[in-house]
Amino acid sequence: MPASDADFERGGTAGGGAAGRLRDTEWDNPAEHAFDDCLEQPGSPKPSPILVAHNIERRFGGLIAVNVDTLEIQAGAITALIGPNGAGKTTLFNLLSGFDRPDMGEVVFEGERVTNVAPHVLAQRGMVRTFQLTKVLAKLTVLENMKLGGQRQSGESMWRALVPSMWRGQEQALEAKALEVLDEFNMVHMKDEFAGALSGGQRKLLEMARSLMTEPKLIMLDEPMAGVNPALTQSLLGHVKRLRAQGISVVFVEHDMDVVRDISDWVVVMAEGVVVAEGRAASVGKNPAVIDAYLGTSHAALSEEDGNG
Amino acid sequence: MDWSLIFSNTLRSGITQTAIIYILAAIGMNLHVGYTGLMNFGQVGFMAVGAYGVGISTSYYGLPLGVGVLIGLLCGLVLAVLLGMPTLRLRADYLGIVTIAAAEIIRLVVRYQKLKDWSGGTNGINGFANDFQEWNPLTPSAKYGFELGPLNLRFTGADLWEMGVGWLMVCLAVFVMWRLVNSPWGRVLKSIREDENAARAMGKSIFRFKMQSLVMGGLFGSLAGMFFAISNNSVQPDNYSRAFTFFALTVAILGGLGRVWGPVLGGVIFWMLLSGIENVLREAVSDEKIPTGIMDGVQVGQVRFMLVGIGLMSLMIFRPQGMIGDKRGIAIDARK
Amino acid sequence: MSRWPLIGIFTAAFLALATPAHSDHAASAEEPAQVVSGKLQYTVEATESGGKDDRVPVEGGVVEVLAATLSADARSVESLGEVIGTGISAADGSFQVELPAGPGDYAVRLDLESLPEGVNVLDSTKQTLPLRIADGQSKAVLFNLVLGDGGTSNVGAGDPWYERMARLAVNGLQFGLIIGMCAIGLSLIYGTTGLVNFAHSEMITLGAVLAWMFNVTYGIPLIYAALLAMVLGALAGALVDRGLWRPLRRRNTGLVAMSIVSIGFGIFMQYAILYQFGDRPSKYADYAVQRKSITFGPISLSPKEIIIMSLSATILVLVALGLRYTRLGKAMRAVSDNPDLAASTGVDVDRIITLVWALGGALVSLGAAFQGVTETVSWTMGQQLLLLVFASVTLGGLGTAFGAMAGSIFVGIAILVSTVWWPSELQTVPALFLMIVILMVRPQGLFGRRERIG
Amino acid sequence: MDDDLVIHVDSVVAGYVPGVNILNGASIEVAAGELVGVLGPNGAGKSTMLKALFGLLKIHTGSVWLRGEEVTGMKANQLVRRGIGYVPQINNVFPSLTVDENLEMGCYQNPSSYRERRTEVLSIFPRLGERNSAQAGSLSGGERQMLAMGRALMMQPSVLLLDEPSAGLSPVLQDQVFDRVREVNRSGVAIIMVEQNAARCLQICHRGYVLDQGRNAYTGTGEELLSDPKVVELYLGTLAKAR
Repeated sequence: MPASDADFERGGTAGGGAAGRLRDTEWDNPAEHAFDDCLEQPGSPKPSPILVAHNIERRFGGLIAVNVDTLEIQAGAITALIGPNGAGKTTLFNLLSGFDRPDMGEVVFEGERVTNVAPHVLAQRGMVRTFQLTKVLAKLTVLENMKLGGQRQSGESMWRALVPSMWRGQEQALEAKALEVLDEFNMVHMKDEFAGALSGGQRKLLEMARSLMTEPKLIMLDEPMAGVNPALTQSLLGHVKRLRAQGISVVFVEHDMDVVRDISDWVVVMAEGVVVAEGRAASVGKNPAVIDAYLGTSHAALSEEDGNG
Repeated sequence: MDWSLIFSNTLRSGITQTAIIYILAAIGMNLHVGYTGLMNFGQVGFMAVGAYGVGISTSYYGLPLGVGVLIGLLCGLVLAVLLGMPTLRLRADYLGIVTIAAAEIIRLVVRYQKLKDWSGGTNGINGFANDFQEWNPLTPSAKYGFELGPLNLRFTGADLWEMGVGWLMVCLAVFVMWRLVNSPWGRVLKSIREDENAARAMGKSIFRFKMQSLVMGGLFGSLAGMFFAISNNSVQPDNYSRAFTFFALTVAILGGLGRVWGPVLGGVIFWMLLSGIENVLREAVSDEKIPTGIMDGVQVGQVRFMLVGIGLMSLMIFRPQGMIGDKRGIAIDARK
Repeated sequence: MSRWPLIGIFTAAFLALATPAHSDHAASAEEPAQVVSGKLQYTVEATESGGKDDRVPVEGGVVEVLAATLSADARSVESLGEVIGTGISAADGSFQVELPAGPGDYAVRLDLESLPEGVNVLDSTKQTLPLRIADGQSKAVLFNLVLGDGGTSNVGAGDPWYERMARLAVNGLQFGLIIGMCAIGLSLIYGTTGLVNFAHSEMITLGAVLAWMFNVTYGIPLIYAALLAMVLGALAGALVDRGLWRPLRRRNTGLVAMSIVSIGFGIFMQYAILYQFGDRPSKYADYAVQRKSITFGPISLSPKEIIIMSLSATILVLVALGLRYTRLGKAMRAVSDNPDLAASTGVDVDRIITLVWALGGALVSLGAAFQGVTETVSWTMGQQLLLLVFASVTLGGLGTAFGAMAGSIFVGIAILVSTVWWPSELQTVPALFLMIVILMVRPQGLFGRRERIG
Repeated sequence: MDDDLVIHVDSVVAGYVPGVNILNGASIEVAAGELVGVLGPNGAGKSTMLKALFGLLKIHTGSVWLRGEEVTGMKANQLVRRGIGYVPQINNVFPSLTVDENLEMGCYQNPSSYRERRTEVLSIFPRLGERNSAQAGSLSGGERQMLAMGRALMMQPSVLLLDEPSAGLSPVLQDQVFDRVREVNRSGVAIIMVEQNAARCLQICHRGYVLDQGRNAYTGTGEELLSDPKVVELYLGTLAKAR
């Protein structure tokens, strides 16, 4: 990907900032060539989409919050969703993950129609999401938060809950797995702390780690870097790349164009509820529609200079 | 002032049938309010259907008491499902209003005079639980117990039998609760209490867990209602009014919401406090230590309830975690 | 800061104890026997305007207590059973009948033959009165006797259904207007603070009891007594906000925790009122008797009913206009919309909320005084009305004052008109059921606006 | 205290939840007639700074001074009386009030000036005049932003606090908003503006503060900040670098 390499270079020359340091941790990118034949335009078809939205619309009163003709999300890749505040990114997230219902249109996940399927069913099928404002369960410990992510737990049946021998084995396996994942996130030492006592960044990490406990196929992150300090941002970015290396598809909403450029294989730009552009990070930044809707004219001039220099 | 009488009465109140009824009802509310975050303010409705379930099935349909008890539990289950199906998606405060209204509807219907032959109307149903007294292995009229210095802890055989069965049920309920809340099932309930959407995103069916919690807590409520009915050998519709729920809620909060032993401790302390205050005041009034211009014998009971109100307020404001709660783990966050 | 709630509680407790006590408590300290008591006296209407009605005791009047079936609200007798006890009035007109059978529904019948010549029951349908006895309760009954011919009440069962319905609709309108007066406070408080105030029932009772105290204990004419109650109700509302709710808001107490606090406060207030007022339902000294009535077609209204309806309608319209057009009303609506933003535009949000409490307290007190005129004043009247008030507020959309008014009138009329087909004993059931359904399918109420999510 | 300062926020520590502070000792100084930008990454405490300054959030330690008078812990309505206007980022109109009623709320403390101020505000935002009787809840995003600004201007503030006034607006409207902000500032109103659009904001601001984790990270004139590679790299995004 020559375009993003160029970005890396630039980040590096600017004084070893965010993008430069990330190269220390290398993860394979199985999606490196997935988009080679994709047209850089709204609604462009992908070689193997995991999630497809057709013609979905959501209104609040008279306001059309989301109106997306076609959107395909490539499996095994990192897709970024960007756009100005109020563009409908979070609403689209809610529609795709079942937390809100579209007024019309359909959502297809892994080839099956999942419109109006309850969010917990989608989660069970492997589509898990995080929230812009972290939703850690403050009065549960970190470990309990993690164990909540376990699927098909027989101890979660009310009757079997009464007989511990019926679920103890599964619970121990779940705990071992939770500790394993916590270890990857360097959080084992705080496993018995109440989640409410964690800092904002640690909550983001916990939420991401907890999502992994559901063994997702597609993970949707709503502003994962918001409110996270720069040091932790590095670690979060590394984790996202590792997910991709493990074959998990990632969709995320983000404001920071640096982050978007660094980790995304594909970028979807929304404005006023509509997808206005799709493409690789480097070319999206030069797309007049994006400049008009999101980056603003002053940024356009900057990008020009950037390209020349 | 007869302090020996005061102490004896106070101590007895903490362990007699009334305390047991409130403890059972509060255990159910603890599961709803404390563990799941469901604001069920209509627990008395579950008690009423339990009590009427056993009362009507035994008196009107002539079924044996044991079958009646099963029917009482079944009524609690049906009410929970009927109430839960449409309402579990409501916000906490809306759910509170709806459950109060549902309990009120139940009370109005069972006391409806045209259904007198069936539910006894305003007179209720009496004398349907004679079997229960007959199963008593003790001599009902004999006195059992002991006197320890000034303390008189003697109970009639009838009372002792009822208390024994009652406390057995409390132990059973606590055991079930202990198993439930320390299981993965309980973990999901707590996560729903903290944040429904987080639990939903983790693949949990919020509706299923809330419904199960409503049913289980409702069953404890029905059990409380049946114990009330059977130990009194009578069901009176006007006993099942709103105030009962609120006192049971006070019991649950006093002990500590989200704690297995909370309702038991809360119930014992609540009734000892209530009875202690009443006995002291009564003695003071009859000794004319308090002039009748300020308070007479009838008003003692009223002052006692005024104190319950103040107690509930102060608990919620100053110690929402109750007696044995951990401030970090309290269910109703003062700052949520 | 945390001592403020306690100060509030103690102030309220002090107020409860400091007002002059009502004397008629049952004297015995032991479990009181179940007794029906009362006083037979007839009224000679004051000849001079401004003078009070004269009351003359009746000696030797015979009163019978019968087993009976009553309507749900215990306002009417549906059927009579056998005679359980009889009492004869003493020289001061007082009588007592013991009830060996305990709690239950009864009817009390006055033997007209036993009355002195020329003395009649004011309303001939009120010769037999309904009586509901709860456990351990003693009750008083009151017959309205007059010198001269009595009249009959209009609720005749034999009239055509449309006439009955028209009458019921008018009665329902009156009831609805009264509920509306009680509902605005609840709705505005919910709108501005988000608090579901379960103690609102006790604000209703307090208003009616205060009016009763001024009217009966101090002998102030009812109109002025009701106005005084309104002023005190407003003060009480403001005091409760300052002493209890404002400090809790400062502590960032959660809304659910606050509703539980309101339950506790309600229990306290209810028993404080019982402590002061006693458990006997009482009538006001004025307007218990009113013979003249004005007839429009099938509908005939007594002057007091006309006054109540026109006064409450006027006040509701004034409140609505005030909310719509005055600076204060706009500020109240602004605080309902968004308290932080209102503060940002220079509104003293705490002051507005206190004013809302005061307004709510004033309206609820007047509404309660009116309710006391049509029914009786008792320590449980707020509890009986609360769920209907909730139903009305929910119907109109929680937090919108206009919705609360519309919802109340709808509920009032629906409840009374439904008795044409529906047993009056269960007349509140449809309203409660409707409330449940509305909260489920349209939590914003029929007139509320749906909030945008996310 | 320096007498030239209109606003001086001194080492403020504040947060929403007990034990979790968003502001960790940040300071801001604003001179009369100055236009100051507050920048920084998400969660740096920019908006929290405005809320703490405006009395909407309890300050744990630190102080706020207005023209040499300490106003720490003073409530918002008292600050409005002293001439501070505030436009929040979201929920910045009263949805169930009409446009005119919203404007009226703007001069709540000085109702007699309503007519005169309304004429002036409508000359800046003519669109509001066309929709004067519509409920604010039915306005579009841009219209709401204009109404919010208009309402703040109704009270003739001497200091205006703007929380991301350009958020969610189309570029054309953003340009309009920035023009208006500059216009208002030139009329003598000191402005503190929190912005995501850092480059655009620094173009019109006299000075800028970059906050990070509730502390001051960098302070300087617009040019200084835009030419500091460290600032650009860490906080403003590379797009702003070339400036």
